[in-house]
Amino acid sequence: MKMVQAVIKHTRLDAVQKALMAIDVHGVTLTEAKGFGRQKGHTEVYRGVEYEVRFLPKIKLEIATPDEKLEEVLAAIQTAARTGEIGDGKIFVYEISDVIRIRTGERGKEAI
Amino acid sequence: MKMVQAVIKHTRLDAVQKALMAIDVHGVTLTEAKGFGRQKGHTEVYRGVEYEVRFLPKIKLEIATPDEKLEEVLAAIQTAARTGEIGDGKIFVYEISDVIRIRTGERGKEAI
Amino acid sequence: MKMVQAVIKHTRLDAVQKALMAIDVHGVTLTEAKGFGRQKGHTEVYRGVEYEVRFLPKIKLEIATPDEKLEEVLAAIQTAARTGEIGDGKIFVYEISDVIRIRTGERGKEAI
Amino acid sequence: MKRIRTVSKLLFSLSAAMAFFSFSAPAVYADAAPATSKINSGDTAWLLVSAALVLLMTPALGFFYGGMVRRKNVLGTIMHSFWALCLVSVTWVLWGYSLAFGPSIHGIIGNLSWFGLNGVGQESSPLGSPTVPHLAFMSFQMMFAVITPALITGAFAERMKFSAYTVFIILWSTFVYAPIAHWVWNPHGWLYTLGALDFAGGTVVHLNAGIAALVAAIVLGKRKGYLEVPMLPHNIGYTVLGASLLWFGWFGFNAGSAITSGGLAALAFVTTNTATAAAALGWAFAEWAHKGRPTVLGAASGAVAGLVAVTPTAGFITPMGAIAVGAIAGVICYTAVNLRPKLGYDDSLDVVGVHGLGGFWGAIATGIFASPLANPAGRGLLYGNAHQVIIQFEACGATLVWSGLVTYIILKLIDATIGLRVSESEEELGLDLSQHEESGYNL
Amino acid sequence: MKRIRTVSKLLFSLSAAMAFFSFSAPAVYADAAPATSKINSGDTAWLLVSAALVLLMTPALGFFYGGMVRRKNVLGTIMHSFWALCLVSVTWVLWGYSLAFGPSIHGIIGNLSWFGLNGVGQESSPLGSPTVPHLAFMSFQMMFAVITPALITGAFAERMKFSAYTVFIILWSTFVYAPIAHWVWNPHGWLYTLGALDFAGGTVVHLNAGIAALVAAIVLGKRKGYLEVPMLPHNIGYTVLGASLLWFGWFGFNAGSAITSGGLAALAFVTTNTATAAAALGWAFAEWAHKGRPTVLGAASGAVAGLVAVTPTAGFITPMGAIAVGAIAGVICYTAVNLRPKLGYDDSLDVVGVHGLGGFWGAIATGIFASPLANPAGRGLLYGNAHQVIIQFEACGATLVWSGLVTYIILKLIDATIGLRVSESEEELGLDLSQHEESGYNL
Amino acid sequence: MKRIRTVSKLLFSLSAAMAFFSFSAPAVYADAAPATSKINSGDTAWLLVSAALVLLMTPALGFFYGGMVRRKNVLGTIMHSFWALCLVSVTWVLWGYSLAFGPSIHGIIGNLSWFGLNGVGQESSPLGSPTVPHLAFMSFQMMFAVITPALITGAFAERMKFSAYTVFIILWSTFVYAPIAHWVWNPHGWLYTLGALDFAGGTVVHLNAGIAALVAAIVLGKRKGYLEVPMLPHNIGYTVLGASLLWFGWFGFNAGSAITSGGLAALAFVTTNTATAAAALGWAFAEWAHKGRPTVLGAASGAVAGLVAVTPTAGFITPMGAIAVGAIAGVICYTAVNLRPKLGYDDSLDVVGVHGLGGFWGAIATGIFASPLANPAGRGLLYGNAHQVIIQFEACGATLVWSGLVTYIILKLIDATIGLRVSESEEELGLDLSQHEESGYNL
Ligand SMILES: Nc1ncnc2c1ncn2[C@@H]1O[C@H](COP(=O)(O)OP(=O)(O)O)[C@@H](O)[C@H]1O
Ligand SMILES: Nc1ncnc2c1ncn2[C@@H]1O[C@H](COP(=O)(O)OP(=O)(O)O)[C@@H](O)[C@H]1O
Ligand SMILES: Nc1ncnc2c1ncn2[C@@H]1O[C@H](COP(=O)(O)OP(=O)(O)O)[C@@H](O)[C@H]1O
Repeated sequence: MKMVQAVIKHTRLDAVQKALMAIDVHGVTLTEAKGFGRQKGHTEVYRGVEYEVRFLPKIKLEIATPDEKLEEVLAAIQTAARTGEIGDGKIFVYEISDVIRIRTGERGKEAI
Repeated sequence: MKMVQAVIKHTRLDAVQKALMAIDVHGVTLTEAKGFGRQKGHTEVYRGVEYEVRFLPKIKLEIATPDEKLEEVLAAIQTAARTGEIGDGKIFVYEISDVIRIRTGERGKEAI
Repeated sequence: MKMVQAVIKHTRLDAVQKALMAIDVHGVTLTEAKGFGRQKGHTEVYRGVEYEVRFLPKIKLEIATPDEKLEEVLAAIQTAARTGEIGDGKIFVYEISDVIRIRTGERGKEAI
Repeated sequence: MKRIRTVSKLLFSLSAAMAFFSFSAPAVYADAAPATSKINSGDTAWLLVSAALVLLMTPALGFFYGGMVRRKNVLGTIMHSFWALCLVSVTWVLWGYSLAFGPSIHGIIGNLSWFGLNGVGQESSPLGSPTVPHLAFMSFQMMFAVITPALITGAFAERMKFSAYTVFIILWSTFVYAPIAHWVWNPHGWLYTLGALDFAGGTVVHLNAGIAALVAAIVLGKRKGYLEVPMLPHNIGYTVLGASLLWFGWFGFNAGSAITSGGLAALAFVTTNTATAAAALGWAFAEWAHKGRPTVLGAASGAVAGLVAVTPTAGFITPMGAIAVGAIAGVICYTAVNLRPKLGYDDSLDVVGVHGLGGFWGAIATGIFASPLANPAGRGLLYGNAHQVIIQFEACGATLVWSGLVTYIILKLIDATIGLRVSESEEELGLDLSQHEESGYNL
Repeated sequence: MKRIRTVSKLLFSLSAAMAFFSFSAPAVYADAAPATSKINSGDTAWLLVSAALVLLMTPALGFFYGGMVRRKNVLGTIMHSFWALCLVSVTWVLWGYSLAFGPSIHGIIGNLSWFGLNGVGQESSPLGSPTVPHLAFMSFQMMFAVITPALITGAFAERMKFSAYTVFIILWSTFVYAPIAHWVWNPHGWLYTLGALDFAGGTVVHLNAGIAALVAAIVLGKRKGYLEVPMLPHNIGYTVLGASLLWFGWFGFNAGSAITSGGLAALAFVTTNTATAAAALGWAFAEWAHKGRPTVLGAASGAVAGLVAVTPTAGFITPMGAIAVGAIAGVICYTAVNLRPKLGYDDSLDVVGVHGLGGFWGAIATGIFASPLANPAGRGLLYGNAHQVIIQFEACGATLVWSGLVTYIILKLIDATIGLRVSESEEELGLDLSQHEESGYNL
Repeated sequence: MKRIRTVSKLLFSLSAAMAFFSFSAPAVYADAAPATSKINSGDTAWLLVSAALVLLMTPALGFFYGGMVRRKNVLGTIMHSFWALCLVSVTWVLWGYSLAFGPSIHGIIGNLSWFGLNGVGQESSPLGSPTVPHLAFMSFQMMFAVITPALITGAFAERMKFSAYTVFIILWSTFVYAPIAHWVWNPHGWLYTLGALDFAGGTVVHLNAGIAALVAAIVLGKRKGYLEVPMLPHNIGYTVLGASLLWFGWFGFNAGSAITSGGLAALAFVTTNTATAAAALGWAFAEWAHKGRPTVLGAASGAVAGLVAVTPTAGFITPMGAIAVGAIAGVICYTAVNLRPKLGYDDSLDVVGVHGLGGFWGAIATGIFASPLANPAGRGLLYGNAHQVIIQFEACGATLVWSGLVTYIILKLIDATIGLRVSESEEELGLDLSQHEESGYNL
């Protein structure tokens, strides 16, 4: 099983969610994140003092998925999250060694 | 070493923390998350416009643990986090290749 | 490729960011987290009722990095994040099986 | 479809009601004979400003309470106060004022001859002061009727059904507030004629709300997880904002209760401020001694305790007396709040400890500290009139019995019919989403 | 370097202007003959308090609106109101008051002889009431001029350039507000002489702002992603805070419009409160029937709708009439707001639905409900004077035409020169960062 | 156990004090002879409303400051203001008023014969105006005494021990504020007799606080990480809310300083509003020219700078003069704030730049712009009286010396005994948790 972790722009969340539902992915965990990368940050000025803010708001999605569905999920996210501008984000894939559904105690692929 | 990542309900946090302390787990990192799954979301209505909110507030816990303690940790979380209702959450297990304690520079199992 | 996940103190963020830039790391994802560990929490008192707060505010950084750069990144973070006091945090290292840059579709090391 | 029909019906009924509403007011609202009018512009200005200040207190209370609940209940809690403002503003105009201040039926209750403010006009009235328009006096009193039920809501925060709350407010303000206001403030009310001193509503407003709160906390039962899971105030900034606006508005409440603008209003102004500050100090220093740290929530709570305690006594005591009344109120209420977890009920935001006990202490303190030097209309124990204390106890007792009993009946009635409490899962979800389908913050 | 030079120039010009400013006011500001002064201290106190209350409404509006936008626009939205307060406070003193209330040129506009408040002093004036200083009347009117353009900002929230907004405010308050205020409130204004009834500004303020809002929403176009991405109110606590302070301040707006302190002010006070509460109930109950849940945002919005609707009519109707005016306003505005997504424009915070329609309904309601029992100065349809309704329609029509037309011209002019709208990427980033380089919360 | 005993002792002492408190006020608080009273209801209403408005300013200041600090210090900062309100409200009643306004000892300080408001009653007094109750005048003055030390807190935000702060407030308001208030406002005070013009407290309140702030910033030292780690304002909404309520309340401060309700109050009302708006514009346009963007924090700060600058001069200048005073204040204070990082001290929230410099400019501006057309009591440089500027400088100088010196002594004394500053780890944890064991937000 794989864990897909995607860092995307706020504005693309809706599109990504729809794309995932379209390929029957019904489990996602989301966290608010901030990203630092090629994308230029902005300046904030308070009472004459300037602050460079390089961390920009992003959304981090985590989707556990069986190996065979991985590429489908990656494609869906990449297409839906893409605007073509710098800062669109990254997708990271990890190996999961186990999954448990807390409610039922199911383990492994069944639990996803 | 394993990283146990559990997505649980807010209301179960206290119980899970106690359960972990009971089995001598003294290191946890927590993030506020939102989850989308089988559990039904809710509707919000603002000035006549309805919004379907499918992402529900969850807590994400991360616990690094030596391999031999893994099952104990999983059992503790699962028991404490369970309410039996849809939305109880999931536990994901990953392999960690290394751990460092920043303060001392210890590495590996010692550092957990 | 490795994912370096560091849990650090708020006050060290600036130093860590500078240290990373100094070794040419230009991609970081950050989340607000709360940590529970050896570090003593604090008490909050509201209308006579005392609450033990054991979870303390931390910053979680995630940095994807090629294998060959791993030790450099770890050293940079550890040095910059260290205050020598309990609660300085931990660094966890995972294996990443794949990375995709959403904007361009690049995969693997290129995408980091 | 069904809903659209409901709305059309609503619209239709409203239109139908229009004609009735407009013609049903045969009173002369305009000054018939301005030449001989005794209306004083300064007194009227002061009374209208005071009414506006008291109005502000109700939403302020919403923020005071709203900051203390958990995030998921912030809107539901703020709404409790806001809704009381909306509902009672209308019922008071329709029947509340007539019941409370209208022609008295044996000192027990007003009759309905002032229904819809029939006869309540721009000219002066025998109530309050001849120098202010009857409508101004009415609106000042309205604001008191509005805030009193809102005070109770702290006792059942985070768990009451909104429909039940709506019914509760209407019944409570009609069957509990109006009679007690009549007894104490109507010149023919039986407690008034008895000689009970209550400058601005210690018994009518605070003790009354405090007792109703006690009953409500018991009838509704504890919040799910009470004393087990942490229930931290989610936004103390809101609470301090509320307390600050309450302090500001309370000058209208107390100094406005002089009805006229002059020395008595100035005295009540000063005693109000002094007692409030002293109570905040009393609470915070008690905390400091007891727990090692003075808290901001404590100072804000203490200020409210002081405002409550000085309410019945503001126009009767000296500034030095106000320091005593306030400081003692701060310490008493702090102690009460500390005992709360040991009691068997969940008075979530300490209405009993702050308004009930504070109001009670204020009423008795009036019997003790009332100084003829401050106001010839009152003489308390310290100035040789021990009897006043007894009268004050009687007024408290009457309020206690009536408010306790009738509140209990109303709540039981609602529980038996539409149910008082939200379901367990609604409670877990929070009032904001379950009762209003909104969230307080989308930060 | 260039900037430093700009600042020095600024400083220099300011210094240069000093002498001019100070000498250009030959009027006698001091009371020349206090002995014969008719200034009444109570009336003056009431009017000054009212002006202060109305002042508070503008930042309150900022919070009312600011809570409804997305987090990234909170400061930009609050700033819209705050900036209107700053700009119009100065332009009103310079030329606005003279245009609106100065000696009339054929009932169309005032001349500039009161520029810089030349001749507007501490003595009483023929405007308002002889019992209050001219400066007090001026400042009361100023607060109305301040809030009116701020109301419009809800229509173009989250997308207007700040520089464009600055120019817009100045032009709009000069060329739209001042003339219409002149027509309706200046004793020589053509609508005034026609007999139009507008107690506190239903047409001048609310209908006027509502029409300008409609034009602005159309000219600026929809927000990026409108009806596609969720645009949830980010902090309803702010919105309720704003609505509560608006309610509080509106007593100054309406009851202050009696100018004197007495029975008429008391009447307007009561009708204002009653209609507001009734409208909040109307809106929330309509929601309850229609969607199954009453919302807090709905109650707050309904209260504002009621405040708007009762504005023109506050001093003319009975309290029972106020219940009708308010309840109907709540239901009408709720319906309008529900239809908004079906209309082709993005009136982001429902200025058209609440202020436009509410103001229109209030103006017409005045023609219907004005009761000679409440105020001999007005007699509406229900009291046998159908003609009043026609006059009210005429006043609305004139406002509609002038405001619609001139607002359109101003906006098109700005768009053609400096541009009205922020760029797409600025809109995505939010006004706070793109226009002000600040963020609202660093929680 | 020890704590319980402490609390019991506290309770006991309080009870013991009761009798003393109540009997120690032999003054006749009641109107002995209302028939001959000169109390005017309108003037009194205005003064009481003004006092209430000024009261609101202190918590408003708490929010103004509280929004500018980091999240972990929000409650500690709000508490600074709230606590000043509580402490000084009591000490002022006990001894402060007597020192400042009581019978003068050689124009230097009042004696203690009005301790506990002994003799300060409902009748009128030789102070202020014969038309208002002495208690009303006292309470108005109290609010000034309350806010002045609160202003200073911006200079040592985020690092002072709460116990040290408590002691500081009491000593400072006794040994710095009371004497200076005596000099300037007591009819026998030496600066008063010299002819210094200070309408509403430019020197007594703002310059005084500004100098104390400078000393405090230097004595306490910089915050840990100052200019190294970002210290962004955590909630600018709070800051704008505070600024708005300050603006609202300042009408009481300035227009209330006319003491009576009439033309002079109206003039001060208008100049206050005008200068405030002009200063906000001045600051924001300076930013726009200098940094390319006007900020919301800048507009709010500019408004406060304008309010400060117009304070001493509000009742002496024309509205056109107010535009000049305000606009210049905005630009001056903006410049000062920009220089701050280059200075060697950490005046965290710019008290020196805004209140110190603004107050100084206002005092001098009074000497320049005071116009006999506005108020016959003042004539400045522009109207031919250059000498007034010199007197104004003298008043500023005297304030500077006394305030600077005594503040320094007080702070050093506290530092040597209980210590001024929190420990490093407490500073890192934040004042909310370390001083009060609370957190501001549990969102
Ligand atoms: N090496 C990395 N490790 C972790 N997160 C990264 C890394 N590189 C980029 N990111 C995340 O991806 C986001 C987008 O990256 P950025 O370089 O700005 O744009 P792009 O991916 O379009 O080139 C960043 O804001 C950050 O959150
Ligand atoms: N495939 C998945 N990947 C990541 N997180 C998931 C996945 N499936 C579920 N979750 C997380 O678990 C939570 C609970 O899942 P849900 O399907 O609602 O209930 P249950 O686990 O009881 O069947 C979700 O809210 C989401 O946060
Ligand atoms: N086993 C663990 N799993 C996950 N996070 C941990 C673990 N142990 C510690 N942490 C994180 O590291 C932080 C610092 O740990 P702590 O024990 O307080 O101090 P130190 O690392 O200096 O000994 C904690 O607050 C927590 O966020």
